[in-house]
Amino acid sequence: MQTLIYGMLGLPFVFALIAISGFFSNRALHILNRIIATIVGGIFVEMLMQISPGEVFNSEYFYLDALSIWVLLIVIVLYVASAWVSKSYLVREHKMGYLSRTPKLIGRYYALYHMFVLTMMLVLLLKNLGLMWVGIEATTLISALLVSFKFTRSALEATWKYIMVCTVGICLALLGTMILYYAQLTATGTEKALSWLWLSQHGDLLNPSLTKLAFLFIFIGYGTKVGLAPMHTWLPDAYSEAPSLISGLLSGALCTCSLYVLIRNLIIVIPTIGTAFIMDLFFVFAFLTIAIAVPFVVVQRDIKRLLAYSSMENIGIMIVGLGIFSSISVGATLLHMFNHALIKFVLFYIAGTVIQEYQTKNMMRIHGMVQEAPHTATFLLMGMFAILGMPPFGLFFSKFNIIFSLFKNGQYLLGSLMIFLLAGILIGILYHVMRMLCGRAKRKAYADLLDHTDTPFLAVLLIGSIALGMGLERIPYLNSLLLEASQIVVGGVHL
Amino acid sequence: MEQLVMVLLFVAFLQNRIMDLRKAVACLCLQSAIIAGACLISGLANGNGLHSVLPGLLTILVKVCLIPYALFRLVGKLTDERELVADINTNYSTALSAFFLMLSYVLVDKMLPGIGDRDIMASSMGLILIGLVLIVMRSRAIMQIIGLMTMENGIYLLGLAMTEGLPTVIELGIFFDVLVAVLVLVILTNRLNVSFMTTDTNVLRRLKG
Amino acid sequence: MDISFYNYFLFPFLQMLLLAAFAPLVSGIIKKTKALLQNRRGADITQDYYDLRKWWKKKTVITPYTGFVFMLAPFMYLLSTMLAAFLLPNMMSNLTFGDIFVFVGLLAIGRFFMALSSFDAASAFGGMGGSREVYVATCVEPVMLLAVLTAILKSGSTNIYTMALNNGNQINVAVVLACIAFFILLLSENGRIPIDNPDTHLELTMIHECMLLEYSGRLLAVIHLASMIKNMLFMVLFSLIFLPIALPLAIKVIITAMGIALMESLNNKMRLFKIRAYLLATGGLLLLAIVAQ
Amino acid sequence: MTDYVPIFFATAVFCYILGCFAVLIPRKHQLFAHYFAQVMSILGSTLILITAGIYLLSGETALLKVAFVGRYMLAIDGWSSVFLCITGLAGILTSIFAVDYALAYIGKRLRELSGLWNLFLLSMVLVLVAQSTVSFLVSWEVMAIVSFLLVNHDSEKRETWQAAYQYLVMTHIGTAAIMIAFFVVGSGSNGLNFSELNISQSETTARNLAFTAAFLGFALKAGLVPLHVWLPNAHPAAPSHVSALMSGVMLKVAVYGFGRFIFDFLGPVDFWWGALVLVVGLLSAFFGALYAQMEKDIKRILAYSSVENMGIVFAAIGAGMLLLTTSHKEYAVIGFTAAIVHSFNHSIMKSLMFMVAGAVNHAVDDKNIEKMGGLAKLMPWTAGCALTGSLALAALPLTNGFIGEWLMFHSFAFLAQADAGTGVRLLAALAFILSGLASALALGCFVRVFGVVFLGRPRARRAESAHEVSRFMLAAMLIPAFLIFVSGILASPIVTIAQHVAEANLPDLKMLNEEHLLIWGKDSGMLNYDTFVLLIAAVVITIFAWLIIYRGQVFVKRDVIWNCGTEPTLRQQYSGTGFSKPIRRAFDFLLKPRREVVFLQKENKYFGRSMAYTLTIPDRFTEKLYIPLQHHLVKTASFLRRIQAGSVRIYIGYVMVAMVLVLIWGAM
Repeated sequence: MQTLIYGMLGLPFVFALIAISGFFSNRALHILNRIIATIVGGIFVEMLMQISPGEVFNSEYFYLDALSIWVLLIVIVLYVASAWVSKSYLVREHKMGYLSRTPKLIGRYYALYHMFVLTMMLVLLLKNLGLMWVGIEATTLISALLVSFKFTRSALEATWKYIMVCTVGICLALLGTMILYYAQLTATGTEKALSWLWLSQHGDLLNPSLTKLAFLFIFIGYGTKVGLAPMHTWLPDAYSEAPSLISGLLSGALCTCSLYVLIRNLIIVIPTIGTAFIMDLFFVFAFLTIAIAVPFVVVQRDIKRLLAYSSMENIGIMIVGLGIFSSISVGATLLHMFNHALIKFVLFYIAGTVIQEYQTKNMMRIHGMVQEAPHTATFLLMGMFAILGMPPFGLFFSKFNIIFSLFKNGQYLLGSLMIFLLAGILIGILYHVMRMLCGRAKRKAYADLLDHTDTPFLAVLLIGSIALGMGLERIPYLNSLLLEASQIVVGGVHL
Repeated sequence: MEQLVMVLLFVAFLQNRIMDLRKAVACLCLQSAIIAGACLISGLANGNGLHSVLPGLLTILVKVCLIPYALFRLVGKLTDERELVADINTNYSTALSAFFLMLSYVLVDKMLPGIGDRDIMASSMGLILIGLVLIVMRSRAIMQIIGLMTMENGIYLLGLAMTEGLPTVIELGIFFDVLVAVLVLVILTNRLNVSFMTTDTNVLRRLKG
Repeated sequence: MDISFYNYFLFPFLQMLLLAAFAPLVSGIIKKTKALLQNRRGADITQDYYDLRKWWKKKTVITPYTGFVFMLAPFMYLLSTMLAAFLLPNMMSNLTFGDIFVFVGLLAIGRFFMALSSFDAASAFGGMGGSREVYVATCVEPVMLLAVLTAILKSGSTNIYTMALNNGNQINVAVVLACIAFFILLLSENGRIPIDNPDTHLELTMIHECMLLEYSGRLLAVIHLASMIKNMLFMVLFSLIFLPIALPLAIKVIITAMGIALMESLNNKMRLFKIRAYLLATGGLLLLAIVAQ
Repeated sequence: MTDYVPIFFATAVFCYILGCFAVLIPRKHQLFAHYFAQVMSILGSTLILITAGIYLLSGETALLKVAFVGRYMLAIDGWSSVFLCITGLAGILTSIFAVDYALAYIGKRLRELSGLWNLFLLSMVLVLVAQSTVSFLVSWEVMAIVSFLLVNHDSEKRETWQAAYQYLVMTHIGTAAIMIAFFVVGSGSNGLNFSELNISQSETTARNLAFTAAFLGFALKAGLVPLHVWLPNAHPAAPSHVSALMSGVMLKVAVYGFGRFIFDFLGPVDFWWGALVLVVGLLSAFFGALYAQMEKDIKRILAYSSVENMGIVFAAIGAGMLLLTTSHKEYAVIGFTAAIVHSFNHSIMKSLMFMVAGAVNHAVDDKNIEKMGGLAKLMPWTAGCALTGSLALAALPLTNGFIGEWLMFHSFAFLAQADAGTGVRLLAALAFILSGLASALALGCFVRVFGVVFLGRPRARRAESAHEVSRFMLAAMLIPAFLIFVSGILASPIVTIAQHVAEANLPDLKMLNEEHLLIWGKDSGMLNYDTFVLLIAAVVITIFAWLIIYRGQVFVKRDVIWNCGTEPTLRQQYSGTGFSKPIRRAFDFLLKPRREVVFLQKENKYFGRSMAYTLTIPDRFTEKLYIPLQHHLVKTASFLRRIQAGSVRIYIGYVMVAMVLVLIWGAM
């Protein structure tokens, strides 16, 4: 098991070094990238075989239980999918012209991309809260380099904002972790410093007011990284300026990782603080996030910013799910994470293709896609229905459970407010997508670019989200994994 | 240990007042030196051997030598704007920092009534909020980096004062992160300078809505 | 209540023929009384029979644009009024299937086809008549239903026969109001003076007359017969249900005919868009009657 | 008998799914795909009709398990089998019509149209048989999406996709309201299956909230007045056979949903619930008929007439609910029977009229009735069907449109007689006034439609080149025309079945079977509308009339129309707008018509100035309610966009403020 983990972490690191060295040609890099991704996927599957959902793997630095396997699954799925899809994306980008200026850019792209996924996997595997913080800080820095990959003016601006806001947030989180460590010191001495397993078992010994202060800092810190309301300002800029695949990973995998770390801290803190204060805190920030997303979705020009704000809205829903803290709602939040990651990746990829086809990000100038590019249009339509939480796709079921548990909790007004805010989001997104799809095409599209290599992957991801939503009970392994994970979050760790 | 925290607070207030880039980097270097000193003293005080000395040496190496050297090289490259044109006069930032210090003291008394080292906790929270004020009030890219570093130092001091040093692995991780963060920030400021011909972040206003 | 063929089918049929036979006579009486009131001699009571026979012999002239509706409309108008007559309770048998809403519905069939026929001749005046007919119908229909409601509230059931049974026993405010209101309804439904002048041919003022403009010969005769029967029906209904005097039916019908003639000679035709306010007032009367019930 | 039902149902669903796969057939054989899909939908609909028919005729009242999907049970009972009947029947008719009509879309994504057509029917059937909240909401949303895609079929035109957008937004808001209603009921009871959902015990605020949310949601989907704005835009945009199915069946599915809430979930009915439903129903009837008479586009007229008829159905339900609260509880059955019967009849009438509109549109390829005229001579069979449809929709006796209205009038009469104080009596009076106005306006509207489209002389060049429709479209029109008369005259069996279904749903009602509602035949029934006797009388009179009037009649064709002596031109023939002029003047305080008169150019100062007169009648609800709402939403949105102002310092300022506020909040 230990060797598997080392293998999984080592491979991307090695490939990153190879890619940066510029030793291989671009074509070789494309193929090598795919091989590495599939091998890592294989190793992960092998790990799944060895460890059944109920079991826990505990070693000196690494800790693996159902919750981290679930989030790791999300990251790995996105990793393999984007690896297979990036070749056609980069080739098109190359044809479009801007990539052709400096030869080694594709190598640099692959290196940063693999390092990015490596750091995310590291965050999910580590046991120590401090090291988790280090991992999260590393993801921020590497993804910053990826966001500023094109080094255009707006990319620079977006990266600067991304780094400043996130590092400020992360510092607050570090302060929170320090205070938590201080609380652990005063309560149970110095051994097993900040180890998550130890803290989650002895959570109730900690001094309540100290842990509350610590959790406030941790919540604001990792809240910035997740993209909660007042600290969300970096999110639209970073997602709209990054290359499409990377923004797909950012919104799908990175946001899920930071949410994972927030959940880890939440499990420690709940026994002492109790759920009352936490629920209000989560509700306030979640509803603020969704409310802020609505105006930006209704009046919007840029297609990727539209998707960024819809990610914000989904983050708000997840935080509400966490806030209710009942087993149904937490299970629904984890399911929501998986669905959202899949669908958001597909949508960002399609947005990238649309931008390459029409040479513009401005949605106001894209019309008549149904005639011009029917292939992309159908996928865009399906993606839009998926992200708006329409039934056949998985998001509907997780949204249904979260809102129902909100009603079950007695907050009728909050539930109704949330449903109408989601209707507001629909008004915005639907209008923009309809403008793009229908009507007569004024600008000639470059071509129907969604060719045969990547459509099967998108189709597989969408069908996966349908399967996750409709027939989760039928999938044996995933279902028990989800139940076990939500049990960990709600019931505290039982070894 | 308490006296060093007071000195660091004083230097942070000084940091707020400085307008010139070179002086600001020098002040940052001073802060890091104080932190390194505090780290060495606490390391030697309660235990010997490499474990206690290593953090101190690392701070000196990273925060006192490497980072200021990088910033000085950067400032050297900015031919025209060595002198900083103060758009927001410094009194507001000092007043705000004082207010935040007072606020953190009130908060610590409210939240943790009979805590042991009350003033260390309060002053480090104050230091972090002063760092925040520094970033918000200055529009120069380098000043924002310096603000960020003051926040880092504040947190590191808190860790040091309260818990007599974190486990070495975490210590190393944090240093590594701080170093990479500054490295990336310096690369970006260079790019900023190349494409925008200025490092004033007010120029970065195009991504709206 | 034995449901035999006679009781259930023959007597109503006989009654229908009786009504059809006497309808021209009653409209003759109205014309005669009107003439006497305006102290001129006026035509004989049976003048309408002669008119019908005259038209019956003439050939029918049609325009090349007419379709099957032009032919069908007169017959459907006659059929609907005959069926409505079929529903009225008669002296011979006390059957119970005469429902007031069906009665109103059957009259609506006649109106529907007459308005349609006005389109078919592709002439300007036909359309004008049709649109005015529909307008009047829209104003009349709610008031008619209110009148029906007062009758239902008074008698407790929607069957015309039971309504007729307990009429005329006591005179109170509600009954008088309902009587006046239904009389106004009678005038407006049959195109009498305050709403529409029956014997004018001035294109701009006529409503009912407009629709018949293109008809001639036997079709014209059928339409006139049908409108006479409809007039007769309303008078019978009025006297049966709403007139509180305890007299035999025939005398009551003649009294109503006299009343109509008096009403026609007293005032003149109202401007078209004043009808709305006029019928609104009748509706108000009926609402009072309902509340006072 | 009823044990075959699951087999029929399963084969029906299988046929639909097979039909959906028509999309996958390659583009080369798109004609084969289209025919295959239509045949499948006809087969599926017939099987659905049979399943519902067996269940209804067997007089069953208990829940009948039909199929299992995952752990969700699908079952039918009396109330859902009536609407399954409607779906099946309308499905067959419109599918036969679509076989020929959809050929106009050969180039434009025909396979997708036929595939979605089957999915649309399947989703409606699933909504009707769903027995748990999740499966109900899933099939409800799938129905909304598929109908949105069908409405949006020829999406090049600007108004089509805008109408489709407005449709999906409003349906989604409706679904949101229904979701709230389900959740409130679900949280009140201990499960999410229909059998467990019942909140008659929980306190009144929850029940009131659930009722208002449910009524808002289903009223919006049924197109009642304040929420009807999507209907007149969506129907003209959709292909004719789609709008036929939408207004024929989809509006009834909303009635089904509302019925589920009233009968099963919400427990005893309050007074103000019934009053609200009645008043909204009546207002929709009145405004629907009024606007139907003002429109120029034939499909918009039919859409507004759907609003009117749904208003009548909901008014009948409202009257039934009110009667439940008065002492004469057993008369409430009349209201609900009226609603069921009118839904059934309306689906036949309305799909016929939309098919006629499709045929006329196909022949003249212009939707504006001012450009048509004299089509009866060129398209005699379509004119005949249109005449029957207009008769039925004008609710004239001997046709099936009259039955529902007649029962509704009786429920109002019983409401007036129920001695529940003058308030209820005045409400009944208001009901009579508004329903009277609505039926008169409906009569006027269909006179206008039939007269302007089919009679007189063709008003535009294209109308002259019209030709009769092909055989499948004609067959699809003749069947409902024939059904209109059959279910109009043989109304009694239909009403008794509807009455059994209504009684089954109101269990605490004294069984009314000793003197049940008799329409035709013996005299023991309370309400009596003897179609059979009327029919015999009519036949006898027709024979007399034929013998006397028409036999041997000599017609002289003379090319003269009295036009005050001048030669009549085409334009002097009465147009649709002219026809509704008196009504427009009578109700101008409601309609607020907007007239612009522009004098183009002046040849001669004294006489002979040519001018352009344009008249627009904006829908007041869109004007007063929806456009300001939309305007404010966009204005606040663009105001709030200032949050993302662009400077790094402000962003970090947000983080600082958030940190400080949270710390202060934590401290308290």
